[in-house]
Amino acid sequence: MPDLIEIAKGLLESKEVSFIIGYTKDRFGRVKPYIAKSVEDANNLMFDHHSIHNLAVYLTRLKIPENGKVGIVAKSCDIKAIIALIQENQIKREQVYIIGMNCSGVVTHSTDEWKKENIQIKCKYCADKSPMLYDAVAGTAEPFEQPDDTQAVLMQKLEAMSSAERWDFWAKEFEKCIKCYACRQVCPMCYCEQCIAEKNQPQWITTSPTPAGNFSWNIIKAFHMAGRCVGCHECERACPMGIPLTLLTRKMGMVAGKEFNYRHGMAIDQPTLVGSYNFNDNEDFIK
Amino acid sequence: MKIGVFVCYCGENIGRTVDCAAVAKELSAYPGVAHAEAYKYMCSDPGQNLIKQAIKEKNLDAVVVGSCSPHMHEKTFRKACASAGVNPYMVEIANLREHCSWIHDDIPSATAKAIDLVRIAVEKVKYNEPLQTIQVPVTKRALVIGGGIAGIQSALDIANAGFPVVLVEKEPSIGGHMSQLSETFPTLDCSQCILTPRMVEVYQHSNITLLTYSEVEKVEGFIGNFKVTVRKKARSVKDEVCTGCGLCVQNCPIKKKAQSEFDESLTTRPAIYVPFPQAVPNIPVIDRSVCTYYKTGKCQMCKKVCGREAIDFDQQDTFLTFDIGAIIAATGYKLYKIDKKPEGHIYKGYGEYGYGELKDVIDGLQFERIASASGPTSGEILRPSDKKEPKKVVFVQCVGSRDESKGFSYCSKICCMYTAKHAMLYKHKVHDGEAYVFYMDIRSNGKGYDEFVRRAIEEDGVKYIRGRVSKIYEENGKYIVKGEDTIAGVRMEIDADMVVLATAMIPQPENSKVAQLLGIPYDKHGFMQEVHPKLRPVETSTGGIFLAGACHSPRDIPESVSMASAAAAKAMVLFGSDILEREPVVAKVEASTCAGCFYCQKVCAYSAIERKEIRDRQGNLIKVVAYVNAGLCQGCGTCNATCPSKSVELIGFRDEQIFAEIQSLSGF
Amino acid sequence: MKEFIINTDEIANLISSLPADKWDILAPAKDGKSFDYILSSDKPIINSEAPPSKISFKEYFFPKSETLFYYKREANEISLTEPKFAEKKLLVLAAKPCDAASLPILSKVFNWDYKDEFFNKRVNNSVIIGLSCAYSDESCFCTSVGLDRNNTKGSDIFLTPFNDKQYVLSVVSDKGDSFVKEFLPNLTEFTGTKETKEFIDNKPFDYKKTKDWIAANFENKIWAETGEVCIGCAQCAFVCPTCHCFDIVDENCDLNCGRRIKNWDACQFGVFTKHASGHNPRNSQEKRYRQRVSHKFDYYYEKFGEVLCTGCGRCTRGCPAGIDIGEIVFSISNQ
Amino acid sequence: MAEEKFEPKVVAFVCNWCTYTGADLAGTSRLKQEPNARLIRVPCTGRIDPVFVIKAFESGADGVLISGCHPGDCHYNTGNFHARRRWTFFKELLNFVGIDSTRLHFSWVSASEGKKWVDVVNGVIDTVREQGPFLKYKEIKEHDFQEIEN
Repeated sequence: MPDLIEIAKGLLESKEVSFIIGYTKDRFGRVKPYIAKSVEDANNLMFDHHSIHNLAVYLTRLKIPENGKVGIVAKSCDIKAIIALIQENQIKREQVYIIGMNCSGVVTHSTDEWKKENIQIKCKYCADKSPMLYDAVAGTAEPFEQPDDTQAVLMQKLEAMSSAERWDFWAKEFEKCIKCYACRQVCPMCYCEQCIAEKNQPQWITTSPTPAGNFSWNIIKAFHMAGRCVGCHECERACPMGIPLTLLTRKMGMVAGKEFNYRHGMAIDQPTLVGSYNFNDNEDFIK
Repeated sequence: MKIGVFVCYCGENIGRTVDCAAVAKELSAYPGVAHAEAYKYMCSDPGQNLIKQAIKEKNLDAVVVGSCSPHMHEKTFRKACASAGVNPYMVEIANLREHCSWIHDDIPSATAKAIDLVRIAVEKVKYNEPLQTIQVPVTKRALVIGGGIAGIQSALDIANAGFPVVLVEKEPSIGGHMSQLSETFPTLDCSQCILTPRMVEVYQHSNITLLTYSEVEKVEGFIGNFKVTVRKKARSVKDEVCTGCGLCVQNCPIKKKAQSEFDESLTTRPAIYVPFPQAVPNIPVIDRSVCTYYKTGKCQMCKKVCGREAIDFDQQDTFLTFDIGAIIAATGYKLYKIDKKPEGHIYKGYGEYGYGELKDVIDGLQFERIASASGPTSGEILRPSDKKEPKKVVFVQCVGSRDESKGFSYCSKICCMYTAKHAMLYKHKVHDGEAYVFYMDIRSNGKGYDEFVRRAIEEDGVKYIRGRVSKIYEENGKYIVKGEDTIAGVRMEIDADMVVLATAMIPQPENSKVAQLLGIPYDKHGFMQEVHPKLRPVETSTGGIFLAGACHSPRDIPESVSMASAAAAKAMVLFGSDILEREPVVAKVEASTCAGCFYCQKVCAYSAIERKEIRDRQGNLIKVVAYVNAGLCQGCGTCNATCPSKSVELIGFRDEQIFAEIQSLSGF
Repeated sequence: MKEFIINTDEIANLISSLPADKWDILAPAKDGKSFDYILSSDKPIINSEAPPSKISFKEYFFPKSETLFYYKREANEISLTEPKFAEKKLLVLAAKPCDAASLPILSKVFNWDYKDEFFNKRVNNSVIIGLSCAYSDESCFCTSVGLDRNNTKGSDIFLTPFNDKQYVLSVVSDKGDSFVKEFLPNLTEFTGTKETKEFIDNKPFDYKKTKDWIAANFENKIWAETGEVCIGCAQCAFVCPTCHCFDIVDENCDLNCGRRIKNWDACQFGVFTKHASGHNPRNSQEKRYRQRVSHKFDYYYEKFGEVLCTGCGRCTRGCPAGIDIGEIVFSISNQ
Repeated sequence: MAEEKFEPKVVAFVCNWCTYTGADLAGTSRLKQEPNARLIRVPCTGRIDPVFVIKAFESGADGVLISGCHPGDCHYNTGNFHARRRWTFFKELLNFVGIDSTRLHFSWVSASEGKKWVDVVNGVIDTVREQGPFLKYKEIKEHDFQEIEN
């Protein structure tokens, strides 16, 4: 199997892509997103357990010319985001060269040590450790010790609570929010040019980082992810206040799975859950 | 903004439980309200004059009327305000009657609620904007899809009114199923005798462009402004030079390979053929799937005998585009085929009736051909297998209809009548024959219909048995029809010579495809859907598209014809003016913030959302954004709610207006 | 400078002896993985080896959301009311030098023309007990911005670990002096010598040189290179002890009442500089990132004579895109 | 001090063609209802955005009702189908954060179901009344405005 750097060099040399979005290590060994624009740059590319960032976010943040093409290094969880972006008309399949990485799991924060406790919970449920849509594949997937799904335990605990207890749990979490919007900016599916939170005529979502404003922001953000979240957990990673945001998106994912047997970002020609309907959709909750 | 608030007592209807004067007084101090008063009947002329007067005296910009439901008098008050110089869309109605006074008894709480309702309307109207109706030019040309009796009727009506019509028929001839029928109930007049003149009239009509052997390929645009592309399938015969002499047909060496569609497979036809002698146009078509030339490159017999050099083996499909103002879908029906392996996986079929295996178990249209003077037996009742006269014939109704477990839940409506007709025709021709009819109920509700059925039973001696048939099988050269007489409570076994199944009417299989092309809804069976079952039965949810005949639901000839005339009338209403005025309640996209996710496009039921490229001056693509075709938009606002960035807004129900309404509730 | 010896028991006693109705206590506490400042009278964690908290303590002086006034409309009359200000004292215990130093820096911007009453009151009502720092990682660079692990800038009182149980307490300010006199009257004076570890800066830079380079390099590829990776969130600004931008908005409670509020804002947001016309002078992340660095190391220095940075490294540790401001300034100063 | 009976505030978002008209029919039929609901008319349930619900709670609603045409009856063909999917997610989400089905209600009420409308609206009001005022939401809202009343 060709090595990531070889693939990248070939692509940049032949000018098939104008740049490659990938990972590199800084001089202290910390892994960070990197944009390789030349064959020399390609030597700096790398991939390991610390390549946690979902680089698909850059596909909509960076300008890609109409007929241009860029390369991207992507784990299978990131590829779901790329597929979702294609499903949602944000990028064309032919505009992106996907270097799919066989992945052996990633840590939660880029400076974490590679050990069981630090592995992201999403890796436990990753049924697609090998890329499902790609133009080239690199790396090898090694079996690794599965992390404990502490989130599922918390989820069950929450579901067993009374509504009032759940409210109190979330009121405490949302109160922490400082409205830095890191959750939004890091999310590959939050590509709107103007977020609803920035629209002020009318101001549906109060901008203040106060309890009411934080509630409406976090709820509407989670709702906008309903049927669209690909489960990359980037929002929670980016949150400086440690709000368990993926509990909300995971809940939405569970509804999508249970009610509609749907997962977003699985096939580029799959109709999206939002925007389609079935005559026989469940309506038990409607009187 | 200066808002006028007018509270109506509606005689005592509102005044009895709502203290209207108190409402007006409370609102007169409300921010933004420049004038508030109550009056006995706001909708009356003096009431309207009060509004007009106040508009002029106080220079009002907007008006809120607290009265009956907006469904009653919104238009009245809009008109009144417009005449006094206030834009009609600067008027909001607070429903104080149906939603307040009529449903409450307690005066204080009803009055408090009335104040809230008026306040909601006042807050909304603050964010209203003057709107103009949308004016759309109308192309006065109709497209009729389907050349059966419904399509023919619509086309003739519109053409006779002086408007051009394009009539598209997918078969080589117009005429549809009616041309196959022998005689028609309840008068027993000859179907072809009444239909053929109409077909010829269509052909000769200077306002009608007839396109047979053609299909609608693409429909773009919107009411008054459709652009329709029609595929004219290659006939392999040049229609402009063919005289219809029929030499080619007579000389075609292929005689038996293809089953006649017109005769419902009871006979065969050549590779080059005219569906039936009275076909319009009388121009043959080559069935390339059986023609020797297309298989081996040899033969060309037709070409050799044609004196006009009309045969063109290399003819290609051609595409014609038309500007169309209104479209009438009249795509018709077909009969549910009930073989063991019926078409369409969702249907279970009726294998136990032996259709397709037992040669003399036939369906209604096949019987029509047998009974028809132009049919394979020249109207003599002879059974298909051995051409002998059947002495005992069983007719089975409701095969596939009213049977959710194996067929369809609906009633096919015409079978009761045509079965009575079939049995009667049989008895008229075979005097010593016995005719049995298995039925569930007899539904003969039409002018002269019940009398017709009674005549079959009482005068012609047709034996009606109320019950279902469980099985039909062959034994000793007879067809044993096992069933039950539920009135007598006995099992029945009839040894018949022939069985006629009244199979369900189903939409043409292309129906759903045509509906999709047109962007109109269809039901789970594939029948096209009207917009309102009572009051708008021939209109669809897409403006400018109307329905005629059995594409909508099972119906007989007079019903199809009247529906066709109704659809034609609807089209002509549209053609009655040069400009179409539409409500300005349509969605609008803010291109600067649109992220181009096109979820709005996905949720739009009207294909009203289009894609627009935004480029810089050098021509580089900046982004692709959504754009609302105001001609197609019906104003539901689903796009608005779906848009994550709120870049689509529904004019008249914009986010700001609804936000203001909700916020006004914070005090109540 | 007066110095005393204080042991852990005496610190615990101090906390329990402060009257709760007059004093709030803010101290780092262990919350999961990170040390965060928590308002509490529980056992604070005094650990000089602890990493900096995820978010600085600035919100206790410059809240993330602060009401400026309330308004109310009654029958077309509008009345205004001032928010009540809680006149409570605040003791910050075990502040990192890189946090404590932020207060004098912030004071400059909150007092150069308009005197920010709320901020000043909160600072005046507080006593900051700094703690010598024994932590460093790749993200720290306090020495490059003129601080160090024993820097007492911004502290009223400063603790230096002496042994397992004892700290050397240095009185730094008058406020600190009166606090010690009032609440710690019985401490033994310290006369020995303190030993502290030296801080090794991984990316030393000269902030004076940096300023000149930035001023001369408004257009430079380094901005584009950083900007293209920056995703435009405000994590860096909101965790920063010195970032102080805010946005003033009006918010309704219902149709007839509301308030004017001051909320944290950040120059990395696309809407930060967006004009009502739709025009946006900083219309790309590259320009926004340049603004952040320029403000910290050029404009602020130019105006107030010091950089708008304490080298705490929080923005780097928390950056979702792995951007290291220290590394950027290091490379700038070595150009 | 006599305790005043709690009267809930219910906001109902209804579609113009079915439920609003059904409510008109209830009025025409003089079917008595409790006076606690305030209707906001929109063209179609498809137009109702979850932010409306959040805003309604922020504005002091104790309960919210959303009502439109039965499946297949939508005046705009499919608006209610898209709405139904939206609500499936939204009600689960709200339930997950502590706003359960006693606060947020849904119904299909056609233009001919005046009686059903009355039953639905009274049922919602009674359920919400039983729950009492939505203090939890009022608390987070009032957090910002607690001083204004003084």
